[in-house]
Amino acid sequence: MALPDNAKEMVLDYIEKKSKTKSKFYLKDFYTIFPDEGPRTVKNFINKLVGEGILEYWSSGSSTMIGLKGAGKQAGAEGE
Amino acid sequence: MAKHETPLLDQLESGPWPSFVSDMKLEAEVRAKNEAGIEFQIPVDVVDDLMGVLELSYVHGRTHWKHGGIVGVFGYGGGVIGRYCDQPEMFPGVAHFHTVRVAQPAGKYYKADYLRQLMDIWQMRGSGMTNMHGSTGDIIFLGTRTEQLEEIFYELTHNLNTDLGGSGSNLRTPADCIGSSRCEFSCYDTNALCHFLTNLYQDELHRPAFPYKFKFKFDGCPNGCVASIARSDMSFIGTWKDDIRIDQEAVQAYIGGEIAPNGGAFKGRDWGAFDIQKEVIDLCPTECMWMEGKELKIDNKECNRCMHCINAMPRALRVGQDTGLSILVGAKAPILDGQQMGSLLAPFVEVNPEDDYAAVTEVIESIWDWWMEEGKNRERLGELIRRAGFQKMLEVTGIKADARHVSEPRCNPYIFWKEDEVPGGWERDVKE
Amino acid sequence: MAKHETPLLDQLESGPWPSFVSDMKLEAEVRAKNEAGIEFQIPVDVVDDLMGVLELSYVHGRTHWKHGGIVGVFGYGGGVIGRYCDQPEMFPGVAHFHTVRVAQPAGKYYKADYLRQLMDIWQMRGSGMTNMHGSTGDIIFLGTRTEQLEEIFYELTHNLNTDLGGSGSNLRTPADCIGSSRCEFSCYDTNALCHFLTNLYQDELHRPAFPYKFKFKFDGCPNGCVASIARSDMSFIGTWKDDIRIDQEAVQAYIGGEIAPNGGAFKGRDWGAFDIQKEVIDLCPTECMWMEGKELKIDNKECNRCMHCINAMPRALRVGQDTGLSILVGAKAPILDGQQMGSLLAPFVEVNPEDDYAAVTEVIESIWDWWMEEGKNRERLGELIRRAGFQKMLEVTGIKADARHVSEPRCNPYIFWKEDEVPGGWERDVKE
Amino acid sequence: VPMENRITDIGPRHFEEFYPPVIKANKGKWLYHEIIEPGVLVHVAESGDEVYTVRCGGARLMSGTLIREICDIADKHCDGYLRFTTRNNIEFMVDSKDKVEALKADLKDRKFAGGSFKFPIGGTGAGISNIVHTQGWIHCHTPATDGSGTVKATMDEMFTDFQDMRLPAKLRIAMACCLNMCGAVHCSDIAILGYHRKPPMIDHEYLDKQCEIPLAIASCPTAAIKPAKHELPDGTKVNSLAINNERCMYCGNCYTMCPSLPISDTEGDGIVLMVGGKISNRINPPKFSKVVVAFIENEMPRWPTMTQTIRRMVEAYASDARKYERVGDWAERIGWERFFEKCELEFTHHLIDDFRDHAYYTWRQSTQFKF
Amino acid sequence: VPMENRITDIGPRHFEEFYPPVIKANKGKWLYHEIIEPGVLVHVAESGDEVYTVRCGGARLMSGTLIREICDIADKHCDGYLRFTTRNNIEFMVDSKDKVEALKADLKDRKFAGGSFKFPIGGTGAGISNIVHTQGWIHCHTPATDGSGTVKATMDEMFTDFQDMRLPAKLRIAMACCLNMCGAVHCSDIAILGYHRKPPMIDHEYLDKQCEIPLAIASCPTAAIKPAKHELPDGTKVNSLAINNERCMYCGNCYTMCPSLPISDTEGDGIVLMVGGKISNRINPPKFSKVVVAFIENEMPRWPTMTQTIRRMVEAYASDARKYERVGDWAERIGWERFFEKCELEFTHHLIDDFRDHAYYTWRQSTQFKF
Ligand code: SRM
Ligand code: SRM
Ligand code: SRM
Ligand code: SRM
Ligand code: SF4
Ligand code: SF4
Ligand code: SF4
Ligand code: SF4
Ligand code: SF4
Ligand code: SF4
Ligand code: SF4
Ligand code: SF4
Repeated sequence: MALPDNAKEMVLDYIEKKSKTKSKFYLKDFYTIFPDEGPRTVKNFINKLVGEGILEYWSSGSSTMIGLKGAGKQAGAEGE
Repeated sequence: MAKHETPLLDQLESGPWPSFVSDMKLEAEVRAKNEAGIEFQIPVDVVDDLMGVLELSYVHGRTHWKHGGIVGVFGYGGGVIGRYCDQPEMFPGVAHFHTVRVAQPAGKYYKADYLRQLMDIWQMRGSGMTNMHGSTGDIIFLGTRTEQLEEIFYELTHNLNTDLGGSGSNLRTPADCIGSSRCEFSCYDTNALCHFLTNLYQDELHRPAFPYKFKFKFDGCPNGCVASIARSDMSFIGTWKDDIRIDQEAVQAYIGGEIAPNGGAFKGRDWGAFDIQKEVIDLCPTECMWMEGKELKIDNKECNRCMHCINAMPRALRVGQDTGLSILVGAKAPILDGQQMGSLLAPFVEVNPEDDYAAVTEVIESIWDWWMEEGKNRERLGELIRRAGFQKMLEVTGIKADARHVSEPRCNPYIFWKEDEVPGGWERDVKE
Repeated sequence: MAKHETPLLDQLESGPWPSFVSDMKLEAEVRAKNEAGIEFQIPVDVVDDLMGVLELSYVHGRTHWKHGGIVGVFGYGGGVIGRYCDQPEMFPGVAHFHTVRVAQPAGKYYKADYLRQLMDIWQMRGSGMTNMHGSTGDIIFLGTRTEQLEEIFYELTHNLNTDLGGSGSNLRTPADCIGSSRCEFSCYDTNALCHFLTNLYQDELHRPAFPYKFKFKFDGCPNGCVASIARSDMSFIGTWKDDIRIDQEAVQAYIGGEIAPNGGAFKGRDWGAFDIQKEVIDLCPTECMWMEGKELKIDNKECNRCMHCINAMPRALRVGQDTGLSILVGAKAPILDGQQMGSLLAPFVEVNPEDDYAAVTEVIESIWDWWMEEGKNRERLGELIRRAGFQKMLEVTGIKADARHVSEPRCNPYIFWKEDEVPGGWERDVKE
Repeated sequence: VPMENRITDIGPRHFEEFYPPVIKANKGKWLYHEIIEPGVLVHVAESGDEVYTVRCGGARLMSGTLIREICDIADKHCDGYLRFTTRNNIEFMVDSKDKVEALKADLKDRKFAGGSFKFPIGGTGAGISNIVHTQGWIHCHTPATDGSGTVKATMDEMFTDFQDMRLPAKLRIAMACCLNMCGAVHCSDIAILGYHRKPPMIDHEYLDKQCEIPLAIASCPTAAIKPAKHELPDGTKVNSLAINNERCMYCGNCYTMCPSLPISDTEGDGIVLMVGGKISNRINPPKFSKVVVAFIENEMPRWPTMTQTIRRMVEAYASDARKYERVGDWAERIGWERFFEKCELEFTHHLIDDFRDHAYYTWRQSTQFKF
Repeated sequence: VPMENRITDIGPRHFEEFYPPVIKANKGKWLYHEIIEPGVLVHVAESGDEVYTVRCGGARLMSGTLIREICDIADKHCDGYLRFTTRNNIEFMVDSKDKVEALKADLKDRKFAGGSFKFPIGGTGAGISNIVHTQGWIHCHTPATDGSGTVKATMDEMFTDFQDMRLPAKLRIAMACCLNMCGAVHCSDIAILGYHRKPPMIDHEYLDKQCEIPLAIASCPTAAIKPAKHELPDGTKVNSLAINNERCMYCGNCYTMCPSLPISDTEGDGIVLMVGGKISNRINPPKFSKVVVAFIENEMPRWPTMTQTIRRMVEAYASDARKYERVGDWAERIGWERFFEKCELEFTHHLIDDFRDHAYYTWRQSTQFKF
């Protein structure tokens, strides 16, 4: 199965909906947006959005989370 | 003159063991002098400040680092660990102090020119301090600032043909024992398999694909010199199916005291003459060895390949020739459900570079598919197996249940049956 | 003529082992004839109907009994198990078919007249069928009707000086091995202690005091002939502190083949000549035995009193003389958290009838106090210990933690600390 | 109810009333014992006194009439004294060797009409003693098999080993008819266990009439039961229950509280075999039994598959184990993979532990295994 | 960001580039090895070729300057080749015996200004090799002790055993600075573990500004954290968190997600010692380490109580264990009650397992114990 054409919007919508409480998500959270897709398809798509600079990774060191680029409380504190 | 007084750390300069404090002072001094004329991209006194903050920890008995969520280079989900000092005013040189994990070569073999090139990058763009190596196996560049990360990555990939290692919810940098490159016990080429899989799974290594971290380690034999059984979600341990090769003359040489037992590992004490009965035959866990006159005999069918006899008499005994590896799964540190060692999943898997190790990758990928689907966030494979049951894993990998999977069968009778396993099913007419 | 055809059961009459079917037929016949002229208080054909319903179960592969709620004698919380047949029309004789648990004497010694008196009651007022004995230890009277229960109780207590046993959330009928009454290995008088505690705790035995059932069993030595370690919430196992007594002459007699090893227990096969080295010394789990010339030596400090050498050479070796018992707690069947064996709580407790076994009752009562307070409904002691932690039990019993409490120390580092154990406590000023 | 002169809390009769005189006189002063032949023991006291014990098997489901016969034997040979062992054997004791032969002869002669022995002598030493067992279909409401029948079938098969002492060590067989395991089945060399494999049925029509719904719900250890409305064929709606079949562990606890939830099922019920448990601390600590056969159908009246499987295990053990080695010790020494081979048993996924945390520790965390 | 010509996913350098010629030529054809003296190995190939390895210890916290010195040594003696072991030792390899002495002499001569060896030779056979360890206060945010410092102190104390092979078997020491145990600490003969004993503090003032409250709550493995309003001294109400101290297992996970929950505490933090683990399958399967000292204070800079406790255990082991017996095997053979005696350690209630289901299986279900 292929991802819907508006897959990107669906991802952004999802993030927007949750943005009141949190800015970072686990990869698995995105699976729920595309319940019929295999984990690999979703993974590749999310990683592509990172590649496009729309999303970005955040790491606890031990695990990686994903959010909108620049979002989140500590985002400003990262880097220079 | 040292930038910060470090009276406590100074006490770690004495004693015979290499002093990391002396070494840091050396690096601080070299930086200060900068005889090589390096264009330092981060503060020249970064090592002084590192010593300063460490001294403060020695005074307080507490760390002075805070977590940082930086991941590293664009498009990669790991390879960098972010850190900030909680006393940035006092120690501006280490206010931002991220580490970079650099992929080490299999077997941790190096040539001097390569190591120097690495240091050329690192002494310019980072603290110059390293860990050789991190616990997982990477070369660790210890401490730099965010803006250097891409530069370092660029130089590593373009000039050194070297990539970053793993961190985050990725495949982590695989690691191996020295294997057949220098070890007579090795049942497969650990370096080759480690390198092959590392490259095959670069995407998994660099971009989050998993619920959590995942580690591979490769031991050439059951001695376990890279500790894979304790430290890897998937542990590949060499083994063999046929007979231990015996050189009866060498056996006699051991008995006669001509060869030091166990490769000379016990030379530091007088343990008395080597006693093959007491030291080998009686210690064989399966009791499958005996002397028949001057001949050492092994009932190989009963041998569980513990390596003891081979370790004890390496010139007389050699591992078999029909070799392969066992795959064990689920090892991990104690957080959250207690520590786990790897549990045997595939007793014997062929190691065949000709077909790109198809037998090995098949098991890996069926495990990953399952874990990616069923694993919860931050649930390691070992935890998933415990939650879902060993049976479930057998199902998804298509491996048949076998007494070898257990050290003992279950002692509770709580066997769950599936409806289709039980004749008549579960829906019945109560009135019948 | 049999009341019901029992073609399936009939097939259990052949074969050498005593046939319960033949026995039931015998009883049915005796009842039918009633040569003794008994005034049967329940249907004369009760045993026929019992065979009939059992035959039906053999046909259906299913039980035909239903649970029977609360039946029993006035003021007692147990001693009777209620049962109703789910085919009362077909088998009216067993439509109501409750069992009565009768307290057995310690060591299960009997005199014929007493047993006959029991049967006088039971053949008149019940089915005449029994279990000699139930798994817990009681004499089981199998099957009577509710209205007979008080009568039976009256006659038992008034005429036979005998009480009911336990059931329900009570102390259950304690049971013991034969002990020092006929066994040379016994480290204390099991019959006496069992009888004493049974009487001391009659109230707990008859009136629900606990969250659930509670069992005592008494083994005279670590051989465990009443299986206390597997079947009792509190298991009392004899042991000793001083040296194993050795008769060196008898040792030689074993070596010389004059005495059959292990009390003759292996006579059924030719195992070859007795080899003290192989059969005793090498099997000693602590490796604390050796021959010094013709003398057998034991390093008693290292002995863990496993009984093997004593069992193997009972005429040469005897248990020590400074005897007492170990208390283990928490054994139970698998429902709900999996089966448990007893865990060692008190390594050595004095057994002193002079002071009414004060050292023993002290442990019992502190355990009960805790369990009555903290135990949930239907939570066995073993489950409470697992839920609350072994440490908590040590606290309430005032027993000091000891390496003997564990087979190994914890392998996880999840040590919980109490606030008062850690200097500075938990409330601190984050700004400091 | 005759409440007058009510006597309570008097406990059992005092054991001393029942001690044979030679026991009373030498209690605590026994020196040693010997098994003279299978089923016949002598214990010798410091005083030189001896007590000879003849042990014989018994179906513990025992009639009053048979008990009277036991009493007669005791009167005839033993001054009326006797005892039962912890495994439901009967012990007749005499105080001199002279009396043994007559006693033995008497016991051997007594047979049931059907031909079986009433009092087979044996059960000592390195053999198979009586099977401790539970109610089964004779009295309990949750059994998944019969007790007395499976035991009779097994003891017939094992009878020579009851009367012999050829095994490497004691071999204890125990039987329990359901998961409640009323006995030490969980620590037996060989255990026969009745096991249900289906969740209870629900008799919606009667449930609300017969049962207190909250009690039924609370009785389930796995919280598999929930309240639910049910529509009967005639359209009436009744209060009833729903069972989450995936969570049910077939324990029958709910049936105890609610007769409208019968658990027994002809095809679902049957036998689990466990092996390798022990109680004694001899040489090594007690051990739990392990499940080695996940299911055998109930084959009434003689359970041939079950008895033959047990026979295979006993023979493999008898021929392969070392002297003093219990079944579990043997299996551990040769490795469980070999145990299954030697006993010709199939290893199935059901035998891998998946119950709670501890399951992990039973998997193989080692490269040590045999091909 | 230099995105042009971006190169990704190329992995590490190919190992063959770094194989010394003798290794490349004889790979897979090694016949046997021998430890000639502590730290010096020879491997002999089917071809008759030999490779001599000189192993030396290193603090794995290592400067670029020292690495350059290592390169110089490699150039001088080994055609530029070298490797690191899995325990962070450095191995210099030469292809003939002639070259060994010069290499050794060179290594021995090199010392730091402070007097310690730069390249002590040793770490082979039945001795103590380098300690694998973790970051500690040099880089991590959750350590309960330092890594490099505790290791330096311990290796100074154990130095003769690094250069000797007098022990009954290999003795592996590992160090991890917190419960996350970045290493095989859980399977080491002796493990030094940094341990927190206090729940995190809460910096209510900054918490809501710095942290995403739901992420902090979700990070806690024991569900000890709940949202809570807090009133600051100045009366303003802020969103914050509350921690159920009884449930906290001091893991620091919450601090990773939220810097306003610092876990470190001067008095709370310190050292746990574990022993008896192993990795190899030799003779018996791998084993977990067991906690034998529940807590030792951080005593900077040299942790004398800790190093002396380790010394006591090593000496008790050295004098009491049998050849080939690892620490854990020894403790199991003599019994843990004796282990504590012989090592002069106190057994405290903290050492009894109370973590989950498996705890039960570590209690003593036997009457077998030693007085
Ligand atoms: C750098 C390193 C320690 C070292 O000093 O060598 C390390 C450092 C950290 N580890 Fe680790 N782990 C390192 C190897 C390990 C190992 C050993 C191994 O891989 O063989 C383990 C045990 C094996 C395992 O994976 O279970 C390990 C088990 C953990 C855990 C516990 C995971 C678990 O599931 O139990 C955590 C905590 C977590 O994931 O939240 C953790 C988390 C961390 C973090 C990222 C702390 C955090 O949560 O932010 C540490 C960053 C330290 C820093 O400041 O740089 N680290 N970590 C090792 C990686 C270097 C390298 O890449 O070579
Ligand atoms: C009569 C009885 C005690 C009682 O109070 O009734 C008893 C009596 C003796 N036992 Fe027992 N044991 C009795 C049940 C047990 C049990 C319990 C059980 O089977 O349910 C055990 C634990 C079995 C287990 O570990 O699973 C038991 C484990 C032993 C042992 C340890 C055997 C072993 O190899 O582990 C010995 C020592 C020996 O046999 O050398 C022993 C030894 C003895 C001696 C020799 C003790 C003595 O000196 O008198 C007695 C005769 C042994 C014989 O029959 O071969 N007795 N013995 C029980 C007879 C049961 C029966 O009718 O068969
Ligand atoms: C009669 C007897 C079996 C026998 O055939 O001998 C028996 C019969 C029953 N047991 Fe039992 N248990 C009997 C000894 C045991 C033993 C063995 C022992 O006491 O040494 C155990 C294992 C040890 C233990 O206590 O854990 C035992 C563990 C159970 C259990 C599981 C309890 C647990 O906590 O795991 C149950 C279920 C329950 O309590 O709900 C149970 C429940 C029952 C009930 C009451 C069934 C019920 O839930 O209503 C059975 C009544 C059967 C009937 O129709 O009469 N019975 N039960 C035994 C008592 C006779 C006597 O008093 O001498
Ligand atoms: C170089 C190294 C592999 C590598 O890829 O780097 C290695 C190399 C050898 N190991 Fe190892 N082992 C190495 C780490 C290990 C580890 C892992 C660890 O310690 O973290 C283990 C598991 C330890 C454990 O069980 O806890 C390990 C357990 C063994 C054993 C099993 C020893 C035992 O008594 O259980 C042997 C066999 C022997 O020593 O006879 C062995 C044998 C060997 C041999 C003899 C193999 C050979 O023929 O070349 C090598 C030299 C032994 C020596 O140093 O005495 N190697 N060896 C590692 C050196 C580490 C170091 O610098 O000290
Ligand atoms: S694990 Fe085996 S093959 Fe690998 S280095 Fe160790 S001994 Fe050699
Ligand atoms: S490898 Fe181990 S099990 Fe096999 S023969 Fe050698 S010592 Fe025995
Ligand atoms: S447990 Fe010990 S004392 Fe009791 S009968 Fe058995 S062997 Fe004798
Ligand atoms: S009782 Fe057991 S441990 Fe003690 S000496 Fe005898 S055989 Fe050894
Ligand atoms: S084992 Fe089960 S079925 Fe059998 S008597 Fe006990 S409770 Fe009843
Ligand atoms: S059988 Fe047991 S587990 Fe199943 S529903 Fe009934 S009470 Fe619950
Ligand atoms: S063990 Fe803990 S403190 Fe040490 S590096 Fe790993 S995560 Fe950090
Ligand atoms: S330290 Fe760990 S257990 Fe304690 S509150 Fe934080 S996350 Fe939870």
